[in-house]
Parts: sequence; C-alpha cells; structure tokens
Amino acid sequence: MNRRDFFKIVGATGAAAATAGCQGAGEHILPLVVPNEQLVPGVASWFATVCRECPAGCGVLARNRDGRVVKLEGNPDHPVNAGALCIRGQAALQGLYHPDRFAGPRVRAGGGLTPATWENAQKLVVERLAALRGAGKGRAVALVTQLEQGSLGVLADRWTQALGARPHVTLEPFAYEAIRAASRITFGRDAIPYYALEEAQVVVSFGADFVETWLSTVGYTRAFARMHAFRDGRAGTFIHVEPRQSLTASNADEWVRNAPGTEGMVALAVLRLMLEEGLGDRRFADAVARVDVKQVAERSGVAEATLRHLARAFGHARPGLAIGGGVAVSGTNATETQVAINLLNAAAGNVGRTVRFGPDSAYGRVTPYAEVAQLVQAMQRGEIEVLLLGQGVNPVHALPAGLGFAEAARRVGLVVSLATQPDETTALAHVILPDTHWLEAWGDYAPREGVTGLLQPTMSPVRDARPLGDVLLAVGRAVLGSEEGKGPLPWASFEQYLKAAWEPVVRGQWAAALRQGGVWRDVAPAAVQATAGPLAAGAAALEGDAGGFALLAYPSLRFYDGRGASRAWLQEAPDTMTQAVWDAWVEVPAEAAARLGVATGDVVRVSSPHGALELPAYVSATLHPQAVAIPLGHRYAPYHVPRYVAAAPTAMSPAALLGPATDAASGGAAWLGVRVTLARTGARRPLAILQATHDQDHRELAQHVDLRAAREQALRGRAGRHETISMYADQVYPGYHWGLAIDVDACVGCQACVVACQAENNVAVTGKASAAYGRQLHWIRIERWAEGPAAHPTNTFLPMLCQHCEVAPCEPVCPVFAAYRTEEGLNGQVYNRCVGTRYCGNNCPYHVRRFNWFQYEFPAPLEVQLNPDVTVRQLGIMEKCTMCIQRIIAGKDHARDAKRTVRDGDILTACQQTCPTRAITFGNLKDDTSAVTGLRHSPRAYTVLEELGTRPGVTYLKKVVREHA
Amino acid sequence: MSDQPTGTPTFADVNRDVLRTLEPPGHRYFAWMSVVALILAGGILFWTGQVWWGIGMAGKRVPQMWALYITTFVFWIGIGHAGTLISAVLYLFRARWRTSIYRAAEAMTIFAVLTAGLFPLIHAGRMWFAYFLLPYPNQRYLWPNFRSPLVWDVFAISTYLSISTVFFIVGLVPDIAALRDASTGWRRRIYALLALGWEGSDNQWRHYRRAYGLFAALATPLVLSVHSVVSWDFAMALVPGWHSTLFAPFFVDGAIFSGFAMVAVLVLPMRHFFGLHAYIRDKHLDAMSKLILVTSLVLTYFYLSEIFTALYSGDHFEKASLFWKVTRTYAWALWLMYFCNCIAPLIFFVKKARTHPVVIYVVSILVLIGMWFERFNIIVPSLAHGFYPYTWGIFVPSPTDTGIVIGSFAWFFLLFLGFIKLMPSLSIVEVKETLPPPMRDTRHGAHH
Amino acid sequence: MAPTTETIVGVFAHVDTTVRALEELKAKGYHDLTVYTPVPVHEIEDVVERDRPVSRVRLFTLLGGLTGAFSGFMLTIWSAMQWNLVTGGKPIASLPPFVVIAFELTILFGGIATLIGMVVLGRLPKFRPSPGFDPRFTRDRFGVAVHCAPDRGGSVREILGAAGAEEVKAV
Amino acid sequence: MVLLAVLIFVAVSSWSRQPAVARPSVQPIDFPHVVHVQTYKIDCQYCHSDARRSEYAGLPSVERCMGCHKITGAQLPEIKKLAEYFARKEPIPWVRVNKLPEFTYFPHKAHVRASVKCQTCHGEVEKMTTFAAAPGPRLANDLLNLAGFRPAPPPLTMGWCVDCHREQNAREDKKAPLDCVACHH
Repeated sequence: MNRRDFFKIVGATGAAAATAGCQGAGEHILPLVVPNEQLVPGVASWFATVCRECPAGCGVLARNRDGRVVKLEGNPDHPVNAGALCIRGQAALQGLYHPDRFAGPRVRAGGGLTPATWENAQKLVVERLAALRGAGKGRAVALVTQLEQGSLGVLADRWTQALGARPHVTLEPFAYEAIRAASRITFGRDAIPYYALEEAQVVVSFGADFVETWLSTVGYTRAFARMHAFRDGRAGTFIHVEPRQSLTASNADEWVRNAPGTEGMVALAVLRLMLEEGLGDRRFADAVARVDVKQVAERSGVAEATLRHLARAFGHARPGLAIGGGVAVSGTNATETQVAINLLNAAAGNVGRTVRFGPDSAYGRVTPYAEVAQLVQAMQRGEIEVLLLGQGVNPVHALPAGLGFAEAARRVGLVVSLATQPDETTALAHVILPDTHWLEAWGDYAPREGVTGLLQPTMSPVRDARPLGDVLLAVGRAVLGSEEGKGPLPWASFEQYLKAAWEPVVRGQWAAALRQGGVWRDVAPAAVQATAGPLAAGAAALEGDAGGFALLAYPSLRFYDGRGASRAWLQEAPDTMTQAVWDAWVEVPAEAAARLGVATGDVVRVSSPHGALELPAYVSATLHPQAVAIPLGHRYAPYHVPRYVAAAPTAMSPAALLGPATDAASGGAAWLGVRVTLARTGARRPLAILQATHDQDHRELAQHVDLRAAREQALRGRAGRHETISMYADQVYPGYHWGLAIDVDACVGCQACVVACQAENNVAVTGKASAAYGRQLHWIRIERWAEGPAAHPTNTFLPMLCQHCEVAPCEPVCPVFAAYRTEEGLNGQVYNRCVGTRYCGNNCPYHVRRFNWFQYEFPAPLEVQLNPDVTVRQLGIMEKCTMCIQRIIAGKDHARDAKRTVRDGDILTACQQTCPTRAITFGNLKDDTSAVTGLRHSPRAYTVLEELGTRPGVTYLKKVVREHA
Repeated sequence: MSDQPTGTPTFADVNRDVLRTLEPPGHRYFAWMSVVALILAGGILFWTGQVWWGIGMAGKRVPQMWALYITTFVFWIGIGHAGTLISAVLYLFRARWRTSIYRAAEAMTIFAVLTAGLFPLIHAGRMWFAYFLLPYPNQRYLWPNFRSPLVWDVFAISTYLSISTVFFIVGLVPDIAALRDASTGWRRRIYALLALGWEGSDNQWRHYRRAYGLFAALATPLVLSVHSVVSWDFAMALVPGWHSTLFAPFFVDGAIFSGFAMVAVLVLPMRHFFGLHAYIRDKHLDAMSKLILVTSLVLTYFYLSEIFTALYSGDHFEKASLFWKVTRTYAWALWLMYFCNCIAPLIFFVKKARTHPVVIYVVSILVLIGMWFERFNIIVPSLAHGFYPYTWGIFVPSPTDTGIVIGSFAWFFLLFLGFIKLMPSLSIVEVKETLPPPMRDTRHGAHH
Repeated sequence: MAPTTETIVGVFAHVDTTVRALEELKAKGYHDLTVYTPVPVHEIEDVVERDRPVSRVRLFTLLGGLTGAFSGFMLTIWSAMQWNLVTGGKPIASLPPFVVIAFELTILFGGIATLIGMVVLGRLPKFRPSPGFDPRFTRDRFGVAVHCAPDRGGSVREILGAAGAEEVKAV
Repeated sequence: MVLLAVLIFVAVSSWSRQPAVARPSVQPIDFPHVVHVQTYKIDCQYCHSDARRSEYAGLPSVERCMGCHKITGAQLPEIKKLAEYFARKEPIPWVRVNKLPEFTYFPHKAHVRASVKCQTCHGEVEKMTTFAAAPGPRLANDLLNLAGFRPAPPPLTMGWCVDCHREQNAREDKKAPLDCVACHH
C-alpha cells in the first residue's frame, strides 16, 4: 500500500527533490529548499490549461498535489466544455506518466535507438539543416505537427520561412474537409461553422457521431443534452441516419439505417419531400428537381414513408438542424453529401440560427489532405531530406495505408520525431527529441473563433523533455547562426515568445488570463447566402470486390485516431456498444456471420485491394447487411504487452485496408472508400466483453416512460408510489444524508465517468484476461440495455455503481464490520479491516463490489498519479464506490473553515464532475432545497431492483422515449 | 445375539483382536501413507502459491466470489455429522449396533472438522488477518460482527470441534488403559500417561457413565445446530437459490447422508484388512444401508420441495435461476447429483444389497460424489445466474483450487490412516458391553 | 508403612460370582469396597450403587451451560455497544442472531464443565495405581478389593474364596 | 482450545498489524527541539507552518532555517551543515519519526482547528534534545487486555485516537468523528 508516496517521483523527475513537498514514504522526508507559494504540501492547487488530446481544445484544470498532477477536471469557465471532460481528456494523465515515455533524446545507431544528450542530438539535426540551407535546398525540409494554429503554429511558420523550408504542415486524420468544401460551395465560405444543437427542436444527423468524436464531442454532447434531455423541458427530437448503430445512433429517438454511402441522396430526397409538403424555401426546389424519391428509397434502403416522416419532422421544426459527419461525410462523395445537408438547413431556414458561421471551428485550419499527399509524394521522389514530426502525429498508423507514408518516410535522409513515446512512426525516426507533454508545456489553442485557451505547465517535467517551441528556436538559431535576441528567431524560449505574443491581447492581465484558462468573447454570426445548382447525389463509389462489404472505418470514442490507445485506462474502459475491452474487432452483420459460420470471437480475415487484417468478429444484429465496421485507432503500447495482453497483433486498425482514394471535391481522405471480403480463419481470439447480456430479462433495471406520460406526470405528479416497508425503524441521520441521482434520460454512455472514477480513486487496471473473466475493477460501469427488435433495438444506458443501500445486503454478512453503514448514509468499506471473505460480493444484488484478486501494479511512473487521499488497495481486499468519500471529507472541511454547512455544489463526485450531460447529481438528501432531493421525488424517479427492499441511496430517473421511437 | 455364527468372542478375544489392529503395519500401509502424503504436499504447494500471488490463482470471479473452497468446506462439515450422530444420538437411543463402528466414526468426525476448518482460511483473501474474526479484547476496541453467519460458523465449528474431541478422548480413556496393561516398554509409558491412571474402579465408572451420557445429550443438539448454522451462510443471503428457510433441515439431512457414506467407505476396508468380521457384522452393514436409504429419500423430498417452492413462489429471480440451473452450463452437475443422491441409494431396497460390501462401497462413493456436487450446485450455479444480468458468468476451476481441494482429501486420509494404527479403532469397552458377561452359573445363561 | 487397615483383593472370572461375593460382603457389613471391572456391568452396578446418591457430574453441566448462555448474550450485546455500527439497517443489539452465539457457548461451556466434573469427581488423573488394582481387570477379570481392619482379613478371604474367586491376595 | 487459538492469533496480530513506527532517529543534523522551543520559545507552527492548513504539519524550508541561522550560531558545526545544504540547494534528508500506516488518514489541519496541542500526540517535544517517539501497538497490551486488564493504549494506536475522540465528544460540543471511513478510506 504505497500512498502519499512522494519519493518515487524523484526517480521520475530529475529536479523533483528541489521543488518537492515534504511527505515522504518510509524513511526520509524532504523539506522545500525554497518555499513555493503555490504549493502547500498536502493541499491541492489547481492550474488551468487546455486539453490537447484532440483538436476540440477543451479547458482543463489540473489538480496538483505535492508537486505532481493527480487529476484532470474540465474548466468550468471554459465556453467549450464548461467543466465537463471526455474519456480521453480524463486519461491524458496516463500520457503524462506513460511508462514508455522517452527518458531523453534518442539517436538511431545501428538497428535501435540509443540515448544521447540534447546537444549531440540537436547537433545532428542542425548540421543537416545547415548543410541543406547552404546548398539552397531549404525546400527539402518539412515540418509536420498536429493542429497547431496558436502561437506555436505561428512560430512554426516563422521557422519554416526563416529556413526556407516547405510550409508547415498540420496533420489531422479527421479534418472534415468535406464540410469546409461544402460550405465553400453552398455558402461561399471556407469554414466549418458552429452548429447550435442546443437551440434546435429537431436535429437530423447524417452520421455525425458527436457523442464519440465529431468536431467537439464534449461541447456538442453538452449542447445535445440541453436540446434533448427531458429534464430541461426541451425534449427535442433527434434523428440519426447511419448504416451502423453507433453510440450516437443509440442516443437518437429514431435511428434510420441506410445503405453505406447513401446519406447524400437520402438528404436530397428528404429535402424534395419537404418542399413537396410545402415546408421550407421553394427557391431550392429546382436543386432537387431531378431527385427520384422512389429510386432513393430503394437504393438507400430507407422506406419512402420514413423519408416523408423525416421531411415532415424536419420541416416543422422551429428551428431544426441537419448535420453531417462520421462515415457519411468522409466517403468519396462526402462533399456532395454535405452540400445536400447544407441545402436542407438553408431550405429550412436554419442558417444563421442553428448553423452559425463566425465562431468557426479550428478544424477549418488543418492543412488539406491533398497537400499532405503532395508531401508524401515528394518524400517518395526523395525530395525531402529532413522530416520533422511533432508529437501527436503518427501518420504510419493513422493515415490510410494506400497513401504509402511508411515507404515514403524510409526515403527521407533524416526523420526527426518529437513524439513523447514510441509508436509506429518513431520506429522510422533517426533522431528523437522528446517534446514535453501538454501538461508540462506553455502554449495557447483556439478551438473556435473567439475562444482562445492558454496552456501552462502544471508540474515539472516527468521526463527529460523539451517543448517543440524551444527546440525550433534553438535549432533555428543554430542553423541561421544568429544568437539570442537577434535574427528572425530572437526569443530565448517559447515561453518568452508566447508571453510577448500575448502582451498586446492581455495588456498586463496575463495572470488573470492564465487563471481563467484563456480569453473568450462572443463572435457575431456572419451572414451567408446559400446558392445551389441542380444536384443528384449518388452513392459513394467503393473500390474492391463488388460483392464485398462496404468497410466502415470510424474513429473510436476511446482512441480517436490512435492517440489514446497507449493509455491503459482507455483500453480497459469498455466500448459502450459492444462492452469489449483491450482488443479491436470487426463488426460483422448477423446474416453474413451466419453465412460464414463465424461467431463472436472467431478470427476473420478482412481483405481489401490494399491489404488484409485479421480480427476477431463481433456479430452484430444491427449493422447494415452490406457493411462491416472496424474502429480506427486500435494499437497497444509497448508496456501493455505482455502485462495486460498476451501478444500484440501486427495491426488492428482498418487504416491498413484503405487506399489512396479521396473525396474528389474536397480532396479529403476517403475513410469510406473500399469494399472488403471476409474469410473465416478458424482461429479464435475471444473478445473481453464485460456485459453478459444486453437483455435485462424483464428485471426493469433500466426503465423508461413515454414522453406524453412523462409530461403529464411532471404536471400532476405520479400516482401510486409505494414506499417499501421494513421491519426495522428507519435510519436516522444526525448530520448529512448523502445521495446520488442519475438521470438515465440524459446519460449518453460516453464512459467519461468510468475513467474519471478510475483516476480519482486509484482503481487499478487488470488486463484483457482478467477483464474477460469478470475481474475488472471499475467502481462505476455503463451498461447498455437493448429492447425491441434485435435488428433495431432501443438502447438505454444505465450507469451502475454502489447503490449505498439503507438496508444493505452486503453489510450484515461481513464478519468484521469492514462493510457498514455510516451515519451520513454511505456504505462504508474499511479496507484495512477487510479479511476478504467476499461474502458481501456475493450478497450484493447489483454486483458492484470489486475484489483485488492479485496485487495490482502501477508501472512507474504511473504510481506518481495515485491520489494521495485514497488508499491504494492491497491484494485480497474488497473495494467499491465510496461516493468519493475523500471529496466529501474535503468539502465538509472547507465548509467548516467557512463556518457553515455543506451546500449544493460544494462537493462533486468525480463521475458527476466530468459528465458532459450532467446526468449525475450528488447532494444532501436531508436538505429539501438540494437538487438531489428534488430529483429523488421526481415522478420519473425509481430505484433499481426496488422489490428487494434494499432502499438504495442512488435514485435513477427513467429515460423518456418519444412516441415514434 | 442369536445371529452370531461361530462362538461369541470372549472379553479376552476382544482385547486380542483389537490389539492386533495396532501391530506394526506392513509395507502396503506405508505405500498408501506416502501416496497420500505426496498429494497433500501438492495441495500445500498450491496453497502457498495462492497466499503469495492472491486469491486470483483460484478460479473465482464476479459473480462466483465463492466456489470450490466453500463447497468443500460444507462437504467436510457434513461428513463430520455422521460420527457425532452415531456416537451421541444412537447412544441415547441405546442402539447397540453402533458400538463396533462408533470409534472410527468419531475419529472421522474430528478429522473431517479439522479438514473443514482449514477452508475458511484457504478461502479468505487475507488469511493472515483471519484473527479479526475472533472475539478478543484488543487496542482497537474492535469486535467481530455477531450478525454475520460467518462468525456463527466460527463459534459453531470451534464448539463442535472442542466437544467432539472431548467426547472422543473420554471414550478412549478406558481403552487406552486396556492398551497400557497389554503393552510394554515405551508404548506402555505413553499409554499410561494418556490413560490418566484409569483402573475401572466402581467410583470411576459411575461418574464416567454419567458424564458420557451428558456429553451425548449435549452433542445431539450441537450436531443439529452446526449444520443449520452452516446452511444459514446461504439461507441468510439474498442470492436466488440460497434465500430459503428450507436449508437448515435440508443440510442436516444431507450431512448425515454423506456422513454415513463416508463411514461405510472407511469401515469396510478396516473390516476387510483387520479381519473384524466378528465385530462389524452384516447387521451393522444392514443398519447403515437402511440409514443411507432413509436419508436419501428424505433428501429427495427436499429436492422436490425446493423446486416446488421456486416454481410456486412465482418469484421471477428464483424461477429464472432454477430454469438456468436445470438446463444450462452446469446442468450436468445437477443431474449427476440427482442420480447419485436420489437414484443410486434406492438399490438398498433390495435386502441382499444392504449387506453386500461391494454394493455398499460403490453406492457410498457415488453418494459422496453426489453430496459434493450438491454443495457445488448450491453455490456456483446459483451465483452464476443471480439478480443482475450484467454480471452473469461461468466459473472455471483453476489448478490451484482443484489442487487444494484434492489436497484436503489427502489431509483427511492421512489423519485417519495415522489414527487406525495408533488408537484402538474399535471400542474395546463398548464391544465387551455388547457381549454376554461371563457367567459360571448357566442358570443366568440367557442375557438380557 | 505400618498397615492400620489391610486390603484384600479377590480376582473373579465371572460376573455372577463377583455379585455373590459383593452381596456376601455387604451382608457381613463390609462397606469399604472397591470393585474393578473391564466394562460397566449392570448386575454389579446394581449391588454397588444400591445405597449411593446419583453422580453429581450433572450439576457441573447445568452450571456450565447457564454460564455459557449468559456470557454468550453478554459478549454479543456488550461488544455491539462498543461502536454502535449499523449493518443492513438492523438494530445494534439484534437478538435473533445473538441467540446462535449464546447457544453455541451454552454447549461449549456445558461440555467443558462436564469434563471437569468427571475428572474431579472420578479423582483423575491417578498417577500411581491403587494397591488393589491388577492389570487383568482391564481385560477380562473382575476384582473386589476389601479394605478392612488387619484382624478381619481371614474372614474376608473366606468369603471371597467361597464366592468363587480364582485368586485371593492381600496387598 | 478456542482460547488457545485466540492467544496464538493475538500473538500473530502484534506483528501483522502495521504499527506506527518508532525508531531512535539519527538525523542528518542534530536538531535540538528543546533549544528552539524552551530557550527561544519558538511556536511549533512557526516552523511546522502547514499544520493549520494542510493534512501534513510540514517541515520548515531550508531557507526559513537560514533566516535565523545566517547569524544565529552560524559558527556551530551543526549549523554549518545546514548552511552547506542551503548552499547546495539541497533539501535536508530528515529521518522520519512519526508515521501512521498508509491506510490511515490523519489531517493535522482539523486537529489544530480543534485546538489540540501538538504535545498531545507528539509527546513533550519541548523537552527533547533528539526527537523520538515510542508509539505503536505492543503484544503486551493485547495480552493484558486478554487477561482482563485495560492498559491505556500506547500513543498513535487506533484505540488511543478513539479514546481521545470519545473524551472530546463527551466533554465540549465538539464533534470528533468516530466514523471508520473518516480515517480509513
């Protein structure tokens, strides 16, 4: 049990001892040499920064204890995420403390990479660059980074200009270029607008997977909740068109399954029918004059009645909103599809209302894929001598194999990677100059116009790393032979450059801006005019065996383009739809599976004209019969093998199957571009699937109520609510009575709470075999319960955690009082008293108690992340959700300092804090004014397995289903 | 005693025959001994591994937080019961046929309880903290939770072990005295010590007899309580398939059932190898067979009523659990159990079978298997299909828990093998009691 | 030692002869007798126990049992009061489960008390064999030891012999 | 038999329980509390300044020590050591004396707020030349308990904490928590 274990960080960070707090484990305790006013040992301090796990750029607060960051939370002031954080943001810590992180510069000698000093490593680069510059071959130098449009981007541009190198390339595999192009075509504006979901009455999404990855997942999920949740009284309608029942589709009131690549024609048909119904702007009538609805219905497999119904629903919406994304707008016909969607919005008069140009998304600044392709061609031709790759870019893994980046890179004289940890691309690098993790770095990032977040170091670097900016400055000056303060790159450090760049903006208010996490202002919507010529969108053109299956390669909620895959937390957090962990899979439609004779877990060979992949099958009843789906981004980090998974498969990402095909109109990569054939290999690779069944067997775990009924109950209250009677006197609560309320209607199943809890409570990672055998340790889990026809079920997501029962079955059976009832209404679990009889685990009807089957390890330096306020459990101990008791204690402590009692909002549990849809509410049930008390008495309130009379302290609110769902 | 064929053994014969069983054993005996010891060593090795690496070494999981260990624990406790039943209950009923087998049965009880007692330790995640379950004043002011059936177990089993041991030793004293007077050298000195200077004087006998009767009177309710308490480990829990008031009598009957099977398994070889046919006669076998048959029938009744309640209650969870057990993954274990416990013993309706050693032996083995699986079927499948569909799951035994369970059998037989060579496995005194006391005057010939 | 009383032992092979001897001795007013038997034989007991109270072992048992029951309830209730921890919404002193503990302790203490009773009243353990004892008595012989004044020895031998003792000896 | 088992386990318990450690401490600098507290009457919290605001009491930064010792006793050998540490910008590797088990949460803050004197737990530090503590569970105590005597639990054991909390609650209107998870979570 190592806790408050500071000393290990000294091993981790060179300079830690000097800045360290004082509590050492075991023998020594180290005082500060010079007191650091920001850090009081034992007291958390918070630093605002910006999450860079994806281009959404959410605001983050980093909790620093004793000089080390132990938890990330959303920045409540930040306009994009307003305090919430997604699963990847929560797991960013594991990038910071990643066991595989480069301990310092590396230089390739012979086969492998060998450690080197910064001086030597940089010298290699400098000499090469200087030589090229001398020879006037500056164009042979290319700098590729992830999307950096802030100060760092500008600096990079300066740097490339100063060295006469090729223009700085920003590489984002999912750049939504089709949306840009379509905006250009329809509205004459090259931008990705802001979609005001929160204000729409009806949202029709063509594959836009905003719960998973689309544009700004936290931001749009929040907006969606506001437009859709019954709680806020809007109860808008959400219709989703996609061949696969994705997580987003499961959240739709109506999921329309269409043939892959036919979203465009569906949109046009809807537009035509809408206009026929006399709804919407007639000016667009001739645009769809040539659309044959019958033919569309037949090719897309969407019944004409459904199309008409969509048209009516959308047409009547005041306002509505049509959005496109995911596979729908990343096919070979992506732009046409998006144009059609734009027209829907234009005709319905949503432009300027729910479609807002002005606060444009940062995605609009990504270097076009066409230019990336050109760079790769140049590399192939051997025109590139030096290639610098920033962190976060892993083209070998993330880009379609058809692009041939790997081969091209082999022809580059000097590949310099600034990655923080090894990946497929660093395997090709000659020099590695490890960049600092974004939690250790200065910077700024503007996710959309008007919102600029500031990054600041939240702790001293865990590894010997230098920020990209500093490296560029140092190298640049060395190449140019100019010294500090002079020349085009005069700044001593990137930090200095950043502050200089910001001075005119903040005008001395730097500290305030830092504290707030950035600066934001409202951006007025720009007026745009929609124009359209006649359209006839066809289906996406797919290469490969005509009899094959359309390959749906979609970005994964957990790994995005693969950046997240090295985090064990994300690997062990189940994919909500399949509940699978620690492996990739190919989703095979049931019909095809039956034909091939494969069951879930049988390895299937997926072949396309560009490659083949062997993956275990996941048989899906919902997937379109002409499609197979494989999530992008699956890969393992070196330390995962064999610690958590037996062996690392050669490839798990469908990028290996994709060709060079692009969407002609936009030049964007075509993620929907090939047909694949399936073959049974006979091998088996059972998937670790955590949920035994999605059928709740009439046990009413996840309940729902019809919208009309819900409205009525909201007015009149619900009749016939009975209290379970008990032989014993009700418990009296002298002080507080903590309770939790979970709105099943709001939960979208994004799993953010699962990882947030894991980070907060030192929950260990168990690995594939253990997870598959029901030994995972998550204190909270998101269950998916399916109802209705197998091919078209309605999914309900039920967050399940310790119910903190008043009449808890787990307590009386414990022989040593390790499980008992606290006088504040919690189920206490005293780890150091637990003997491990596991009786409580059997007797808990919800099976939410977790047992430490082994002594689980936290590979260095991951143990540095452990929350000092929570005991790390030894082997043989039972553990479970504590409602974040450490936060409750802290909250009460602060209240006492302020000489008052705890109020709503003083205490947020980790799961509640991170939830993008505010589905979870914690509070004091004795306080009649508290939110949780209100929810507990809501007509939608119910408790799981109520008939057992356990009287849970966790209340659930029924999901509200729409009439037509 | 009209059914005695050849001449009734005299008191002297009894001493001779019983002492014969204690003669230095042959190599066959040692061969058996070493085999058993080897298996035991394996079990211990597995246990060490489990303590070192964690309970995960055993095949347990969510939802089967309990599995083979508790199964075997209950099994052994059950075995113990026959011993006490024979020595105490039948004593009170003055069933004379008990005398020739009760010593072995009692020894079996103690060894079975000793074996069972290991399992809670083996089972615990942190067995080095098992002393938390004991009520002793400590600096933490902490006490066990007396509401927990597991603490009841601690009390029930330690009491059971203590009382059975006392009972056993008291029963031995006069016999050891007999050994003392029949042996010489170091053996004599040891036996002299253990005999506490027993002489069989009238004064000793009168208190002895009274005390013995009282022990029997105490042991009888105890034996019933112990297995009831064990059954409450399950009945007190919420789990569908456990939460039943039927369990206490159900378990007690099952215990006696399996216990007698074990007695047969132990006594028949003894009879064969030591040639004790004069003492362990067909009427003994017959009586045992009859008891096995009766308890089997009662058990069948319990099985039926268990199913009936599940169906009749209309409780969705109970029904679901039942149907799952009967039809799914572990159905084979269930049907095997039904065969061994309900069908196999029916052969004892045939008179010949009741006295045929081989038949009895085979049936007994089947019964033991059946009863082990009864506990398995109560624990593993019930947990596999509980209240919460998300966590439904299948338990797969691992080398560790299998090894430890097998080791426990080795441990038991090791103890028993040791016993039969060191202590009179037949009660000299009580056997003599059943014989007609020597009379010179034949007018008193007919014994009453 | 100078014998103030002498002990005469008669060794018998049969029950009826032993009984006859006892009857005879009692009739002649010899009451200080010790009878050794390999097994309790009720014919003999009838004679010996005739004018004796029932063994007092049962009192020990009763007291032990009561102590057990009492301490069982004491322990459980008192210890529960130490922390007042609520489990499963049940009362602190929840009697039904405590009955189990009390019951087990009743049996345990009762049993141990009985053992003590037997040992104490039976004068066990005996470290030196009593003079009248003979190893044969644990096998198949019955012994009657008469403690009498030295001068009465003769008649005792007579009685024993007449009753049919295999052997009569003074020790 | 049962009693025997109990005894054995109690014996086991005395080592298997993680106690509060108590070692005669050999410190890198021979720091006399007695001088600072008695002679110079320095308040505990002047140096251990985190006690009132943090879970930990905290140690004075080397800089703070130097604050006085630049002048005061600068020539003394022990102070010279201090100066060296400061010159090297190195923390002083003090040897830990009081340590609770990892599974026990003890916030100094709450106790200072409840105006508990440091000496209550740390002993008469003001009289110590070298700081030492003799806490921790002892087998003797368990055995005495077993024998029916109730020795006062030794310092920094659970029973000792609990005694104090109970007294507090009995006396003033204080609310010292007796909830297990208040300290064990």
